Amino acid sequence: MDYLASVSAHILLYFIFIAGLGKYILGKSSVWSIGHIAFWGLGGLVVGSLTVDFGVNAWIALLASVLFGIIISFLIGLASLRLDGDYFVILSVSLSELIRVIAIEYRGPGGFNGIIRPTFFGVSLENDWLFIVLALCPFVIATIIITLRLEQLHLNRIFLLVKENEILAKSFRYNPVYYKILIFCIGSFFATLSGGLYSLFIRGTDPSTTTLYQGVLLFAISLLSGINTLKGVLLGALLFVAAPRMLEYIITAPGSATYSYNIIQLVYGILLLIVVLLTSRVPVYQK
Amino acid sequence: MVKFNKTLWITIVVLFVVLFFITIAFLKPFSDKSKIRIGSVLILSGEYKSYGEYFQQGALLAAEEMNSSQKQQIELTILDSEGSKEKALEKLKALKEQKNIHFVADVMGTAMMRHVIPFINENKILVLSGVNTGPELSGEGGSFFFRIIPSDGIASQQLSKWAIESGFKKGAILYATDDWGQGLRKALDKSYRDLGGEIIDSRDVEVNQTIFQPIVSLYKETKPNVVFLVLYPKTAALFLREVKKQGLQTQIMGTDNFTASELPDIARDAVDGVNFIIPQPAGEPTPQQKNFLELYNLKYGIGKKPHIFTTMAYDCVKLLAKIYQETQGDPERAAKTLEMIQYEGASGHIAFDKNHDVVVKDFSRKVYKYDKVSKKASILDAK
Amino acid sequence: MDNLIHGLTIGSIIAFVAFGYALIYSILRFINFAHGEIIMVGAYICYFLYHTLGISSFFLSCFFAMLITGMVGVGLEKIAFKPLRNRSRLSMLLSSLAVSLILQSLASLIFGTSPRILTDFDPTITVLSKTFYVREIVVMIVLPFLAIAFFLSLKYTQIGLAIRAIASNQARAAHIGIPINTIISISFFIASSLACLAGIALGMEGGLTPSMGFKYSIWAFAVSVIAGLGSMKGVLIGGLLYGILLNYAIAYGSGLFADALSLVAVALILLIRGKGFFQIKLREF
Amino acid sequence: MTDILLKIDRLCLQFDSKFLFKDISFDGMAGDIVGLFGPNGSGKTSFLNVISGIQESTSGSILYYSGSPKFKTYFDISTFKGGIVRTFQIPELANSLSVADHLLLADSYFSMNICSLINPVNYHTQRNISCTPKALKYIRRFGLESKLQNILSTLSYGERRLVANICALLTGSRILLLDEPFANLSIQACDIFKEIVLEEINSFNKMAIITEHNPDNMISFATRYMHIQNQKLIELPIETLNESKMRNMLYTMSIEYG
Repeated sequence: MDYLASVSAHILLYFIFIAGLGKYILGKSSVWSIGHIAFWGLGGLVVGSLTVDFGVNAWIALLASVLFGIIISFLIGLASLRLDGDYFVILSVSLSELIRVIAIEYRGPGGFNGIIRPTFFGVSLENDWLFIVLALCPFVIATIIITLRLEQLHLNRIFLLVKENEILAKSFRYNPVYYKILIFCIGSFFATLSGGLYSLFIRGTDPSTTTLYQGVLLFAISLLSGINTLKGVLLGALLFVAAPRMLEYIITAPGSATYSYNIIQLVYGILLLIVVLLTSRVPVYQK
Repeated sequence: MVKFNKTLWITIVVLFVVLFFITIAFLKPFSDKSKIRIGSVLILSGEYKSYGEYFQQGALLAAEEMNSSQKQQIELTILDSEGSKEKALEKLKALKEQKNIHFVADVMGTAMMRHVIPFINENKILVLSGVNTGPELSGEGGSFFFRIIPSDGIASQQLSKWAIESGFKKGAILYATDDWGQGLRKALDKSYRDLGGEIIDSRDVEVNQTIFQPIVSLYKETKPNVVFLVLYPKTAALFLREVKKQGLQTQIMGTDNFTASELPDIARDAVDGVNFIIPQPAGEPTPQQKNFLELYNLKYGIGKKPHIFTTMAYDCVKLLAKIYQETQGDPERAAKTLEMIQYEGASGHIAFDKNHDVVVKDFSRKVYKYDKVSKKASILDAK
Repeated sequence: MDNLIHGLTIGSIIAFVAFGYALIYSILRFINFAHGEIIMVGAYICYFLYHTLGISSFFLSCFFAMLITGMVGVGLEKIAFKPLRNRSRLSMLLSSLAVSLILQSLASLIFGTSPRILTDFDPTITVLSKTFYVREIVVMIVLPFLAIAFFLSLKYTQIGLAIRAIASNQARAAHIGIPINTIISISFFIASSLACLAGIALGMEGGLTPSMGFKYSIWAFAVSVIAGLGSMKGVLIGGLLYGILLNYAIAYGSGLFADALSLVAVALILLIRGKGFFQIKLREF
Repeated sequence: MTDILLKIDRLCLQFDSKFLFKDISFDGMAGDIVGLFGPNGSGKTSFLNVISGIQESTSGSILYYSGSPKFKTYFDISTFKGGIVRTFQIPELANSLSVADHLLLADSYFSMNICSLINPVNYHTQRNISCTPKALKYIRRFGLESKLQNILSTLSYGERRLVANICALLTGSRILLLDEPFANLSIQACDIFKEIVLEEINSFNKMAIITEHNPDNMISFATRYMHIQNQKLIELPIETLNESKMRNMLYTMSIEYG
């Protein structure tokens, strides 16, 4: 049951992250935030440093990390979202590397240890299942409600307009930069939130989950699955979390002492290629 | 006929995944008493994956040897932690729940080991570590953690002593950016200063770094007597070549992973004169060592030298299997037995102190000699 | 001064990789993660020819490796990128990532993850009391000629003209009868062969590992972007400058920070300037 | 009452060493409908680009509503005071949005009120036509109300052109720059559109610059008549447009150059 708890928690956490990256940033703007994993790392870093070094309550630390993430993403958006898509990619990649390196420099490659999980109105969340039900599920449900609500707003229409055609948006007097920054902040909010929650769940931080390669993989999966629907986001989270574990179980199951992990990677790569070649979900990016 | 639209597809996939995980969560682990079940959580993907594979080689060698010679077979399950501590914990949970494994030959990486310590003590999982040298694990591991490799604290003292004895008072450290490198660097820094040496420069090296020219140029100006390399063999070899190329005159000192054949293979003639220590007594190889070397060469090629991780893995698995047989797979009794054990392995004599660290082995000092005619490097005992 | 010279030697190999990258990037404009893997594949092919098949001359096996890697590049293009050409740049990015995963795991399966040693020789040469590897000198000498060749052929030959036409507007180029498929295949061939050469030079330095290329695809991308679209002069200068930047970051910073810092420096330059250097002006409407 | 909306003074545009136009001066009054002619490549579109800030001029000054915005980008100019809007030769539209979405987005009511962003509008419901009354009135005149919920990429060229034109009117900007608005339109649609433009211009004190190849379309519609030739902007009396001989000459000329 511990394993199941761990897998479900990962699915929920990556659901929030992929919702932020896929549904918002990629679905409602043309910002290519390849290094979006940086905000996941940032959330963990802030939560870890506040709770371990300063002894702040975990909920407050989570709030602070989310606010910090929004501020950072606002500043980055302000400075860079006027740029062409590929320039932003460079900025995003360098940001993700920078945050990872800062995290390692600040607390060593192992990250923080010994973050104390918060209580939920007096209920201790030390048990994994309690944590999932009382701390993760409310955030996931909130994510779903916010996302569904936004679909109804006029704002959503403006986001789509800006994504599709910036010239037209300018003709209609909407400044594309403002809306891009707004959507980038929303996406970063979810990424920081999931990163912070992750560090609470594992009672520490883990810089090795924020490498560029992980980030690129998450970007790819968000892109493939999460663009139009929340169902897609769920599918993406399952693809990222459950698929490697299922492959692992199937390949190791029949008592085989050895096999190479490269087979899993190979199967994963081939699956990705087939999906890309067959799917038409990937949106047409317009210059 | 049901129309297969997108929603239906997604629902099917989600249901399938959920059912899959619920099934494996409630599936009773298949407990076959006739087999010795041992697990391993290694780093088999990412930048450090070749080091996980060194360990895997040794573990498989031990399993094969024992399976061919005795009736009770070893069933080895090796999982990948991807270098992430949370994944390591999760894989340990998987080992326990899906395979009912309570004997684990190493959770690779000090940070990962520290992260899983509460879990192993709660669930009575015996972990015998062969590669985790972090000094912070001494005494913190609880009653179910043992290691057969000496802590960095001891290795660093030995290394510093050697350097000071040779008259090198001005040192520089190059260390790998992972937790092993940083831990050993701190220990080395402290012990070298305690003995009266001076560290003039210490800088980190990324695992895949290929650029060492600026560092060597810098050392040519600051002129350290000795450069301690707390690096993995590949990066160390690249540094050595750069030293040779730029003609830097200094003594190079390294640690036990310099035994890997990667180092002389890549560094070639630059390896000549490199000093390093290994946690094995000097002198003639013991029968166990000879046996291991023979097996290794049989499987992986004549003339190859095993990486220290391979040796340690071989010992880990053999020792665990032996304990398992003696205690019929009861981890608590096994832990008690391990505390008292006296065992001769390929890495030397193994016994544990009260911190569950291996009782300090004799370190022996080694030096690389490069023969220009045959173009072969050999390891000799240093004077 | 030392650092400057070392930076140039590193920068020239980055520029070497970036030439091929920029060629593909300027035509198809997608972020190609597979290019780093082509470097690795090229080096392994050379290893296979030289060691396993036992071709006696190293240079001969280098030559054949370049040819074969070129073919591999063309084949990959046909399988993974051609079907997506009139989709979007993002789907090409995805399929390049998938190709990168596949190639890396294949290389690990076939050759294992511990370093393979390409050659047991790596001669050095002393120039002006500084020691260099011969391969560094070769790369540094070949590089300017390569740059000039690229520049001239892009400007004055039929193929160069066709490449520029495709880069500026693919649909229109197809419409006026430019054989798009052939031209793109040719550029993939050239880019992959160059990557193979770079891979051999890198392999002679530190042995071959399956993950040796990933870093270079990021660096080459950074150089291509900062150089500006379709500017080979920019790639040359950008690559050299990037090498120097990296060198200084390691000398005065740390190995951990070097990659991040040099990328951040590139990002800052782009932020301040707002566009690449040496950009060829395209009409927007 | 005539107020000057657009004042252009000695405007030059240079590509490399070649002048596209040189020292152009022009005053646009409220109520003007300027027909801009010229052979292909004479710089009609570039002229509109320079006015709307998409292209930078080499020298010269442009005053909008007797003022000038701080930055001269398309967005800054298009939101400056009374505003500028322009359409393009190839209509710029968001292909995955519906016609109703475009109209709603374009209507100045929504673009000006921040609170309306958070206000839910029936986005998915098909029945309640989500459209402002003014937009509905225009779209009805073209008989397009059945296509309100259609996605733009499913429309024909003519319909796309119409949507782009109507959106330009709906933004409420007082200076309209229309680049070949009659291309792909049927004769009836042309006439209806002209009526609407006239209504808008007269009732809201707007002005329009319209480029066009075919002078037939501009008879008894344009109030001024301009011609770009030899890097100059030449204003001819409006009566010349009514002479069929002159018209034919103009038309053949623009075809020949093209």
